[in-house]
Amino acid sequence: MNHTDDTRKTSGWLRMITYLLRHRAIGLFLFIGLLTTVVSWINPAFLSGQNLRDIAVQAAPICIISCGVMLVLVAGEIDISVGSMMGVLAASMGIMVSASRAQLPPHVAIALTLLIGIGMGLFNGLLVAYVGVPSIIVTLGMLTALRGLTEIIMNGAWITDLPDEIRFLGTGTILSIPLSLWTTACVLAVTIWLIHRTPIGRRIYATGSNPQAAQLAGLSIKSIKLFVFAWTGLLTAVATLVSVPQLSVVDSGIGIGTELLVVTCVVVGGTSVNGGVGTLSGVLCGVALMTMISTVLIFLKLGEHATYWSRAIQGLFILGAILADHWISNHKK
Amino acid sequence: MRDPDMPSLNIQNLSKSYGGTHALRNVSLKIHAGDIHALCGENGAGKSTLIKILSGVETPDQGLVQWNGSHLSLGKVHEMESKGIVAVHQEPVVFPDLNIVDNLYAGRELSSGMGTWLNTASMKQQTRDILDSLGEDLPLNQPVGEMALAQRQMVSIARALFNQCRILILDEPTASLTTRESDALFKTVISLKKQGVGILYVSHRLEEVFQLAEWISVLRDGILVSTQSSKDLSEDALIQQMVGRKVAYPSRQQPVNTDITKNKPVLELKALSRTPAYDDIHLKIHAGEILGMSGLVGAGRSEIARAIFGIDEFDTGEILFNGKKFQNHSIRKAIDLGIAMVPEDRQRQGLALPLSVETNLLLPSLNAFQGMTGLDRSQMRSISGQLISKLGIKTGSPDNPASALSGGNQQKIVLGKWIHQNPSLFILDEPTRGVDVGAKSEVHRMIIELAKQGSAVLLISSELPEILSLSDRILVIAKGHVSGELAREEANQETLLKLSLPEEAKQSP
Amino acid sequence: MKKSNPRKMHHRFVVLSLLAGITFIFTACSPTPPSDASSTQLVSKDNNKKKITICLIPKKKGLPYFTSCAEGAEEAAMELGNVELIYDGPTDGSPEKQASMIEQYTLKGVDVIAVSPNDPNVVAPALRKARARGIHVLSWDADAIQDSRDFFVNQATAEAIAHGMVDTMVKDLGGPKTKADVAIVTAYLTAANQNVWIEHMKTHIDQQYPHLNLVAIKPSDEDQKLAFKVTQDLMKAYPDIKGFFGISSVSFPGAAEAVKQAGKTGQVMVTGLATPNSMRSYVEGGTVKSVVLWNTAELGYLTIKVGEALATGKLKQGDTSFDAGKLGKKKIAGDQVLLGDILVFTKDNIHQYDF
Amino acid sequence: MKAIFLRILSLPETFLSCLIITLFALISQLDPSFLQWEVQRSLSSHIWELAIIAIPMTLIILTAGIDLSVGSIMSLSAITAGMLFQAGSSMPLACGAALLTGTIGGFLNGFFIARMRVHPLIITLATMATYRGIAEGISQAKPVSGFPAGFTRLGQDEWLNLPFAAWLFLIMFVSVFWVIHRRALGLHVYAIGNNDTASRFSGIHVDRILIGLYTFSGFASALAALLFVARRNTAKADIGMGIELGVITAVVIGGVSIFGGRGTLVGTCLGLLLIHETREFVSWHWNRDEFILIVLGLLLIVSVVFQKLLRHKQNSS
Repeated sequence: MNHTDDTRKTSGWLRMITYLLRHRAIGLFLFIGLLTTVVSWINPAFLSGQNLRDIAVQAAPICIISCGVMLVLVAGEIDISVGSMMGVLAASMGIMVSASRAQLPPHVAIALTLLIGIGMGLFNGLLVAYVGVPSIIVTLGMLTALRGLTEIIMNGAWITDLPDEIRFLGTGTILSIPLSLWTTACVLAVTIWLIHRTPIGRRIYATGSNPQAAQLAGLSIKSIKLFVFAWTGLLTAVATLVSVPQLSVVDSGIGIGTELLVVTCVVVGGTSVNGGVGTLSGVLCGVALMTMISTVLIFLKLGEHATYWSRAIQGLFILGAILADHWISNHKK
Repeated sequence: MRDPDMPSLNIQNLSKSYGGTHALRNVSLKIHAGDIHALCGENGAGKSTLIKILSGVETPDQGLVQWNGSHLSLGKVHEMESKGIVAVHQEPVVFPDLNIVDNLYAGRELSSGMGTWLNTASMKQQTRDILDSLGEDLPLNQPVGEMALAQRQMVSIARALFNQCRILILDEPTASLTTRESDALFKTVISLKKQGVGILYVSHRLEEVFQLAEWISVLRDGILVSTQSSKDLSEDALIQQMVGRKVAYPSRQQPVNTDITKNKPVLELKALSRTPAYDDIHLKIHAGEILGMSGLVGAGRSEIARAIFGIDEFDTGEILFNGKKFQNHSIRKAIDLGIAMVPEDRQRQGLALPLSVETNLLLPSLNAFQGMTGLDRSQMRSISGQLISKLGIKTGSPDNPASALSGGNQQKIVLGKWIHQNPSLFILDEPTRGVDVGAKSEVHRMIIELAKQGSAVLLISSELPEILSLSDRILVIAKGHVSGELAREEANQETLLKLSLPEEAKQSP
Repeated sequence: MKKSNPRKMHHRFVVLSLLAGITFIFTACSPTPPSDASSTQLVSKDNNKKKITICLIPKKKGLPYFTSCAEGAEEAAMELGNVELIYDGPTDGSPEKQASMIEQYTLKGVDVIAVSPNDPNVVAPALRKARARGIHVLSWDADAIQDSRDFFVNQATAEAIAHGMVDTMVKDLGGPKTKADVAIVTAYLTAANQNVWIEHMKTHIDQQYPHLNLVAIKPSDEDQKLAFKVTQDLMKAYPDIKGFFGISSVSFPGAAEAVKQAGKTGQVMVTGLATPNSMRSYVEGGTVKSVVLWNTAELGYLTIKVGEALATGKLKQGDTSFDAGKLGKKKIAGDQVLLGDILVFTKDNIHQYDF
Repeated sequence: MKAIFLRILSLPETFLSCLIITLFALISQLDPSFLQWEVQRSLSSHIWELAIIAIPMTLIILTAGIDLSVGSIMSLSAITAGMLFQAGSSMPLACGAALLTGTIGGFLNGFFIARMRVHPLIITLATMATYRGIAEGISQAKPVSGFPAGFTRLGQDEWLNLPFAAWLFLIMFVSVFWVIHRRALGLHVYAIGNNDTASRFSGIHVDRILIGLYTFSGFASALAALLFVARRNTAKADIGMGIELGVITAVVIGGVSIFGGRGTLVGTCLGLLLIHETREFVSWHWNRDEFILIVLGLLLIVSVVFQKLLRHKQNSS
């Protein structure tokens, strides 16, 4: 009797361990846990509710965009234009709502911003899916061109008079939880639903996993690819709407470097650049790690010299996470 | 016998050309429900084009297809599938990162609320039912890419079956299966036939064709040559129709050299082990000998070959080459010592398809053409020219990309890249998989020729007649162990099959 | 031809993409046409005079600070009539690009190059080459290496700016006796000007205000969002922090917003360099007591005036004063034309300025 | 005959040449002064560093890889030279150390990619941040300048009417061109890009070649960094920021397939020429820096679309 119980226990443990190993997110999750423990041991303020909330708010736009870019990677493509898309979106949103410029009503401006986001995503998607240009080239071109477009839209001035309704998107709270967190939760819920509960989600994974098989199975690869790019465009617009109004000024540099951060988060989260593989939990861990690092470095109070080493430390963290992940998955086999 | 009211798939005057070459010309064919109809032809005869059209992947230039008297709109996978016309393609077409359920349902997920909510529970249940009906017990949550090749093939057959299929098109379904697995498949095919499913069976393995099919149609150069009852047809006649000429089926009736075992051993493996792939492998191959290696797919044959060629490492044991221990070896070292390998997956492991025939032929030996001034282009041209004519590679120019050639000719390139270096050991892993009848016999003749010239040959093949007709000795591998070694005289299909089965009885109690 | 699978989804996509495409084009085209400040040519009213081409190169194009300078420069060019003004600079603020532009203008053979160097060392070789070609070289806003330019139109020395910011902070905090932790939110860690200011700020604090304790210097990478985040983090990591210097026009509003949102208006002081428009709401709301700057339009105006005078020979080395039109006489100290003192914008005077 | 004609027509090089000729025709209409030899020679100094990095990048992209860390390696090498010089070492020693640093940086990339089998995009994304971070850390983000005249002359002097950097590029181009077209290594590179497993199975030292190429890329980046430092007389941690995008743009416009296996060095040269002339001319003629971004972005997309269409046309006829 005792004996059987024992074996059941071990097999349960074994199953749990293999389950954990299968989930790529777990290593990252443990790493984040370790990091949090160390930092909060050194500086307990790190675990304060306010700080966690701030980190979450900072992570929100990155998280929202990552949900889109992850699907693009899963479908076997890449999108490095999101940073410049944010720039264009922020600029056009600013122009539309600014009291001294177009003065559109906020809800119209919000709707138009979302449409522009989808439009840019569709443009990427059309070139990739229907013209057949490699996505890295299309989005690299867009990264450059849209940054120039932002400068032209802004025309050397900043928008400093965002109306309160728009500012509310960035600073407002519902039930004392920031609006951006509600939005992120909605986006996550929709993404989970999309991935696990709709045919299109399954088809995105199928397309990235084996495009030829997908074609033979009668999937419309082109519309799937179009969809993921448009979806990313939409999410970029959503992220812009909840993050840019956190600040009072819209400048022309919004979004610079976001594409690198987002791709890093998604990749550190275990999404394969070859398509077909990627989990939302992994991406969430990636986002959490990447947004935490810089805060952690401040909370460690390493002194002035360390300021100049922070980029190197961040880089080493990324490198470490990637290499550890590869080491683990190689040794699993 | 046949009920004239049984529904049938009626193909009329299909034509399709790609950039000037006619892949199909006026092909008309009728497939009745409840029949097994075989389609034979050499590679490039138009079989795959026909399959692509019938499965809705391609649209024909001309012609129409009727199902049960009504016209089908062509070029749509969904249209064909909704009518129950489903194809299982030669390469197991699966999504390696997805599990079985998602594989089976990709593109036709069960959902409610206008595609907004997947019915995962019922998809899982149905998947289980289908696997049960096939007698397969596969884990539902494992990514298919982690499964064995044969299992993947079963997944793609299961995918075809569950859709209430009326006409099932099987394209070379046994190409990657072992005999036992093939037998399981045949049983499924026959039971489907009894349920009234019409089957279009495409295969290079003529014995299968005769075993299964009632009707045999032959395609040659895009034209339908004949449709005959299999009872009225002999194997020779069929081959003649396929090739358009008489082909002598080469086989090595007698060992060329009866005393090969007295030759010095070229390769010797001593207790080679690597968990979990293979364990305690001993073998010896002598110069001029063809050693056949038989066994089920996944028994560890390819892994042993890979270890010899230096692709993978092994845990313990040693490899002796010409009597000398082969230490911390790499592919390059193996090649320099005189080992050559024709890998099992021609397109992925054997060729750089977009590159020219010449480059592919000379790829392993390019360094030899380097002089002070650069590559000796004229010497390269003359050597590649010699190889092309010696091997009978059909190509317009050595500069044509390898991708433009047929499967058989591609396989000849893979052989050819080693031949001019006169290796002392050839490792051939499934050298005739997916190669048509004509080219197959040429490859066989080349293998015999290699042995005659004194090379040792390690031949891995799942095709028992091939192993039986070519080998001097046969080694059978089962579950990573050598389960038997037979001289050519002792071996026949039954003994080989018995040895390859992993018998539970053999294991220690 | 192979056709894609026309399903309902597909149609929806086409319609959607058309719609979105149209909006995209519409919005891309609708922004206001470029203002005259950035257009290249200003037609002179008087064709008899010889045209003088002056290139005004900012550190970074697209910043309101420099745009307002350019407006002043344009006014001067219109007033003079014989000046053709070219205003262009790197949109990403790269010193290398600035140097490349200087080289281009040198080849074009313009008359005057006025540059606000992002990194004096990087542009120095290019400026020397320009001078060797007989082009008059000015530095404005920030100084170049001395031997690489003729004059520096000095609105404030690096030292004065640094001291101004520290002094303002000390005043806002309640005098030199107040003990306080402060932090600096800079642009890029490698930004040359900011680094010079930081050096001066450090020495000034060491010498004058022993009670002020500089606890951290953090980069914002010219990203408001990052400035916001860094300020937030610093406030939590160093709860005793009492003041922030936002020493670039991007990091200042970001830092101010963080303080405002943390509800520490009045407890934590923020000061720094920015145009009054971008800080107006914070100054009026009380988060920011004072903003340090100078009259940017006058700076641009003076630069063009000096450039024209240099090209026409009205201004020579050794002059001690310069007649700057509507600005009156300006002092020249050595090879520096002085604009005047820095301005401190507060609640009381910010409404007078619009740039 | 017609087939050959069509093939030549569909070569990316032909298309690029036409584009360049059109551009020059346009320039000669709009602003002929831009085409003076003196102007061109002088402006060319802006492209050489990028061009030097583009050579190894072409080879890397031919093997279906990518190197995003070139800009960061530049900054790390420049800082190495700068810090050593500041610490009082002689300039040749500092230069040698800088080249060594870059080479090691490239080697590490190659090692991770070939031996650990990590996707090059991912690994160089990580090292991009790391290398620049290290450069920032050891220099404390401060610039080093005041290099001896003997060194800065390398970046500013001319020899036989061409900048010194141009000669370096030419030497590098000719030798790499010779290796690619006249040595087995060249065909090996193409074979790896087309099918790395088949190449491995044919006994090609895929790992060694990949490590070699990334190391070469690191070396070239270090060389470019030294030229930059010499030209601008400043070593700083922000050197080379964003140069990777320029290099990749040039290589891809030059007709090198981002999926590997297809493209030529000549194409890369034409791509370099095209983006250089476009960039300089837009800036020369319109004085609007933001235009350059838009024009370059669109040029990249449009030229790849056209190359794609031409190839498609050739294949279908």
